[in-house]
Amino acid sequence: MEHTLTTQPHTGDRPRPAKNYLNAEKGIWSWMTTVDHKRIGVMYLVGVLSAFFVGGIFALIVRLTLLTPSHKLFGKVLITAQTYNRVFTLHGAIMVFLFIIPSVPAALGNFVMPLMLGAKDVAFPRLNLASFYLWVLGAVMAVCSMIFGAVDTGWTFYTPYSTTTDGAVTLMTMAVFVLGFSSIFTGINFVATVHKLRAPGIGWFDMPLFVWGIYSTAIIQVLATPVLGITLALLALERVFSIGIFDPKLGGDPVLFQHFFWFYSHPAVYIMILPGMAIISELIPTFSRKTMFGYRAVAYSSVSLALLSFIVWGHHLFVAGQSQLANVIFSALTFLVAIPSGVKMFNWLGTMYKGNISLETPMMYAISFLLLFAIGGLTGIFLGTLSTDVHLTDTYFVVAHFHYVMMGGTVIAFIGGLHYWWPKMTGRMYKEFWGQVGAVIVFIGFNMTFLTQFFLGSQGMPRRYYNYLDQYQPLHAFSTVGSWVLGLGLFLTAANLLASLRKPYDAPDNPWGGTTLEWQTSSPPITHNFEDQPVLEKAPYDYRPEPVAH
Amino acid sequence: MSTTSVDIHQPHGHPDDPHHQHHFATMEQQFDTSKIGMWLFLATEVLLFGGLFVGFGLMQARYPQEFVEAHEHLQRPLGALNTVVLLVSSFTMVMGVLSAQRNDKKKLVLFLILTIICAGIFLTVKYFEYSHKFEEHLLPPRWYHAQPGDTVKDPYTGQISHGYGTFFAFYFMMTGLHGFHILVGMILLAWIAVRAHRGEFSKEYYTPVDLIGLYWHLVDLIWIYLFPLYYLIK
Amino acid sequence: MSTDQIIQHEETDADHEPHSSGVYVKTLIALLILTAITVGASYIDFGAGNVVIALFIATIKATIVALFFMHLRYDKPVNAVIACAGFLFLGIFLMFCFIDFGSRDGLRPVNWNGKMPVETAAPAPAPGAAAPANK
Amino acid sequence: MLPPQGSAYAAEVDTVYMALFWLSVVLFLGIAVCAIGFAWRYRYKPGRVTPHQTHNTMLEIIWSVIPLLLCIGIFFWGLHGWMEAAVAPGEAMEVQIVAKKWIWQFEYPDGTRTVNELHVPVNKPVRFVMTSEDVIHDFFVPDMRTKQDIVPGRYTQEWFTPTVLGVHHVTCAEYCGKGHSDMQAKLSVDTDADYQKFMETGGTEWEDYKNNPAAWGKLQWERKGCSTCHSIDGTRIPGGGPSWKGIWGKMEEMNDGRKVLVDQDYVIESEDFPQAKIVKGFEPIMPTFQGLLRSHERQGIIAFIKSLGNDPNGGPPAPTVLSLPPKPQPGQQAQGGAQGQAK
Ligand code: HEA
Ligand code: HEA
Ligand code: HEC
Ligand code: CUA
Ligand SMILES: [Cu+2]
Repeated sequence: MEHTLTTQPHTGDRPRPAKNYLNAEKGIWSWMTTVDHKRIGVMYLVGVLSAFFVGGIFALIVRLTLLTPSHKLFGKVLITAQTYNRVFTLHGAIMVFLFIIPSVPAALGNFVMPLMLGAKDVAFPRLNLASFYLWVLGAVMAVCSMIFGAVDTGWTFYTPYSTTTDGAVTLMTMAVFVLGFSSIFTGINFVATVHKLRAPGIGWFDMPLFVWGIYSTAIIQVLATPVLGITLALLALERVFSIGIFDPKLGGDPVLFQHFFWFYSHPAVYIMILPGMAIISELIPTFSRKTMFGYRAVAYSSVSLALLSFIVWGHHLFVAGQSQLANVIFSALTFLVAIPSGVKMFNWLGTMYKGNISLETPMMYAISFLLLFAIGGLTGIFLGTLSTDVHLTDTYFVVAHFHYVMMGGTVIAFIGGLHYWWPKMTGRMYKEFWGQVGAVIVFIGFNMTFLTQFFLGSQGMPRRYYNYLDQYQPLHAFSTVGSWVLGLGLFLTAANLLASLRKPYDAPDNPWGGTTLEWQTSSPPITHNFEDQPVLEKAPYDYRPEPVAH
Repeated sequence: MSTTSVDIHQPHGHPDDPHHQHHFATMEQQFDTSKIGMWLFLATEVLLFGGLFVGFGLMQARYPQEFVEAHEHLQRPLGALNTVVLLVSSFTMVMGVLSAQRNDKKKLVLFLILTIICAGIFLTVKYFEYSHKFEEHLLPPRWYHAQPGDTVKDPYTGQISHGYGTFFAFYFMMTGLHGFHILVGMILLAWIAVRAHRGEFSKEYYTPVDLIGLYWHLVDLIWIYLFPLYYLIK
Repeated sequence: MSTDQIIQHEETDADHEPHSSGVYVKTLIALLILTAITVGASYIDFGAGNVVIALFIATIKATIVALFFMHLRYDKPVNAVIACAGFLFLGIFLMFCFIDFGSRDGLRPVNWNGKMPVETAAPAPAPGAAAPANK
Repeated sequence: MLPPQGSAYAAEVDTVYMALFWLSVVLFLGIAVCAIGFAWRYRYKPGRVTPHQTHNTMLEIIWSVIPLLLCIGIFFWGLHGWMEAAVAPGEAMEVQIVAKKWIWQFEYPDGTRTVNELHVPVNKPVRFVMTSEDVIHDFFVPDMRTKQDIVPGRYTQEWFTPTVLGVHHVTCAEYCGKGHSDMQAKLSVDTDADYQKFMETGGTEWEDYKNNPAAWGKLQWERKGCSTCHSIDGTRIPGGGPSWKGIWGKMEEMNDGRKVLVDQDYVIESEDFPQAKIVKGFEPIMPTFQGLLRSHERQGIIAFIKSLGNDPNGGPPAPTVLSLPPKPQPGQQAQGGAQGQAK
């Protein structure tokens, strides 16, 4: 395997500017008051990775608890059922609301998208900063709710359990409410940016596919998140004032809550995956050194996924007491989302075909993504099918499904993208070898952890279970061991990236031979992104050796 | 200006305008962008209120009789009065924007103040409506007191149906959220009125007036739906 | 594309927007008349038609506000698209929820005695008790 | 991979599952072979020029339409299996389930109630009409491939035809709090004869209790729901009835001033016509149990109440050995149940 860079940097010989966005201004205050999208992106990155870390620790505790059905470690029960419920709730809530939803758009998207558009900043820089501070506020509130009496509702907050249980549920819902507004602000900002701040010469179909993905995501953020806001506000009111909309004792309907929740949360899973897919659409052409196959099809599929995501939410309610007619309609619509997802899959493979493929760390993650997302997506089909979902819903099959798409899909893509843009963001190169080793360990550990859970679920092991029958023990134990391998891989990866920060600036401007605009500026970029207004000369992903005559 | 030679350091158009932000090429671009941003925000508002409308609709379908009877407790003339007040305030608002476009500072301030006054009337009327409801215990199910006109009994318990309270739960949430928007709007209007008085706006730059105008019209637009749904249903 | 647009707008921008208050006065009058009509209509009993009529008139009023007061008629189409998208997705939300609620089966056990086993809510001053799931 | 098939329609569910499984395997292998194969076959060589293939409309159509057709097929297949599971046959026996944190209560057509233990006859369709007293639960029987949320405030249903004798596992599949994972029940699929026996005796434990009526009565106190209103330790349950402690043989004062001796007849009357005499200081809220109690269950309850009494000699003697009621005529019991509940 190659350990040196396989592509000659295009512009690496350009003299490095003395001032870049990182060192132009100094001091913590200059960071806290910055409106530079790159700095905000970096702050978001630090934030979401910390959330990932905390959520991951909770995940390891979950797995450790499930190691044996007696829950005894060193002869003692360390985790009681009550604690377990709180731990998986926090795991889910942190991973979803604090980590994965802002991860790609607000961290990487914030940094990269304006660069790709040749813009100097996002449309509303102050709104961008406000979004970050709302995220911080939400995170603080979530942490407080953890300290003052924990939450044990599951990340879905189903009523009437969530309205009757004690603990800091109200605070937690308000935290998520605030995080929702953070997400809305990001969405508004990005839609406006894509519409109005493209550099001269960049038409809609000259935008990199990453931008298409982020744009589609932003549409969902704008249109779906307000409903989450009102849902959680109603839940909080229900707890405080017993308004009786979701509470059957006061004439309300608990299934209504589920409609409200999933009207947001199903589109939200596409808030999670679309940016992941967007990253993959950058990585594959770059490391295959071949133009994107079916550019328009992939661009359209992002938008159509965003729109379709609004009409399938009822597939989470097949056994919830929704009417049978609604079940049939939602099942039928669910299958539609498989088509654009497949289109993306096949076009990525088409791009690799006859490419010139090198397996640097980002590309290893991209290939992991292809395999893992295929499994995650295909198992989604089992769940969308009415007769099989009745058996599989609320079992570990679902748990495995969504970890394959969220962890195996989005998070893997996120880590791949992080490696890809790391030199641009920090100006440093990490150690390629350790990056690749990390990618392999993560892949193996991930499959050990979650492939087993498909079998557990098919056998009838329900989710959110503290106790389980002895017959499931071997698979649970295997899964737990897998989570350690996975954790090891992630720690290694994190260490590798962090270690690179100690080096002097050594990254070339364009280490991978990328064709999109962000590679035209220096690494790290200057405060206003480009010395001169960049002008798009050829479409992205054009790897033909001669520049085409214009 | 040719497409390829935009010099981003020398924005075209109004290089000296202090409101021009560095990352926009022109003031027009900046204005259009702000407008898109505002419309996106309004779309989120539509969906935020929308959740409540959906809940209201479903509960009305579940408790049709109760809702009709409960709405008799609302004072239709006050609702109609408030509708007129809000429509007029929308008119004064748009006149304010027009004055800004015409560089007419005095009228701008005047219309903004008129708008604020309308908002104040609206809230005052709402205050009287609310206090009436509190006195009569026209409240969410937990605190609702049966009224003389209530006929529907819960088929299981033989007591007054929860539907009455549900009606008022929605009534308070929706008009409350709406009233909150009015309140925020008043603050914003006061703020731009002060700025207008200081002469910060001109026909070159009146974005805040325009955007807050849009916000204000949306608040009006929501009331246009709330009024018939609550006060006029049969 | 963006810059091309900008250039165009420099020439055409704002030319369409009303420069006199006439349009706005007319709009206001139309809105007030429509308000009078809905209030009037609400005193006549059209059965289920009342809600439809009220909402229909409200929609006309909302459209007028959006087109004239909010300038959508003169504005760039993208803003109108955004506004419509908001209402469209709200419509989707409403529609599917109604499909579900409208087609529930209202199931009861054969020997049902008219009681739900849910604990009754604190009967406070208000009558509280089990929930009717369906009528 | 899947648990044993215990119901008539499990086979169809499994067929769809396995078909999806193999379809997924094929699609996954196709994707994996391409991804890994291309990465190997076209691995990096310096200077190699890649073709400039921008798109191929034909291919796009192919790989949209074929999955679409597959999906349509899967949808209808899944719909078919589900319809079968969704619509219970008219002749199905109806069992009512009341779920609460964290126990299962089953009520059979004749009023027999059991907790956490469910008996059904083999090869007969049985339909569950379910509701919850507190939060959402979910009645999940993996072997039957069936699952349905139990929502407070309304009824939901589920049905299956058990085909395999023996014990199957019932488990709660909707998160309901601390005891969620302990909310288990045993479903025992009996032969007709065993089921009949269960129905007559009202519980499989019957054999063990024959000679201990008071303990049997205590079991009924729990199962028939007396315990929700009547304590046995002398405390008064709010919104309930008098405690049973020490009432046997006592002269109880009624709300109209009469005094009544608490004896066998009075207890039976209280069970069947609770509104006839109302104990002073209580509301007439006790439901009638007419038709819901077998005679040996009544005997048990009487023995149990007596065992709580402070005057061991008061009142008439209670049974010391229980005898089974006469064999019920089919149909009569169910009718009795319905009558008993009618207001
Ligand atoms: C990133 C997040 C993400 C993504 C992308 C998806 C994608 C999909 N999901 Fe998933 N899902 C979740 C996150 C996600 N999901 C979460 C978090 C939950 C549970 C939440 C909870 O309850 O806590 C869940 C639960 C869930 C359920 C409810 C299960 C239940 O509780 O009963 C269902 C049911 O239909 C479902 C279906 C699907 C489908 C059909 C897709 C599709 O989009 C997948 C499409 C992709 C492919 C199909 C693969 C590629 C395509 C091809 C190779 C073409 C050929 C394919 C065919 C011919 C089929 N998901
Ligand atoms: C993005 C979403 C996300 C992610 C990434 C994960 C990651 C993991 N999850 Fe999570 N999970 C959820 C979302 C997610 N989960 C949700 C929504 C639920 C449902 C909750 C509910 O039921 O309410 C759930 C539930 C859930 C369960 C089921 C609990 C139950 O039903 O009883 C289990 C059990 O095994 C589990 C395990 C894991 C494991 C082992 C990981 C591992 O992949 C974690 C690995 C991570 C680490 C070990 C941390 C190491 C990180 C660093 C060192 C920093 C890294 C930095 C760089 C790489 C730069 N999760
Ligand atoms: C819904 C609550 C409720 C349930 C369930 C209930 N009871 Fe009662 N019971 C009452 C109330 C209230 C009274 C007192 C008023 C009356 O006499 O009717 C009472 C009175 C009695 C008495 C008379 C007690 C005395 O002190 O004189 C007997 C005996 C009795 N119940 C037996 C039973 C049996 C046996 C069951 C179960 C099979 C049962 N009850 C279930 C509410 C209940
Ligand atoms: Cu009951 Cu989970
Ligand atoms: Cu979904």
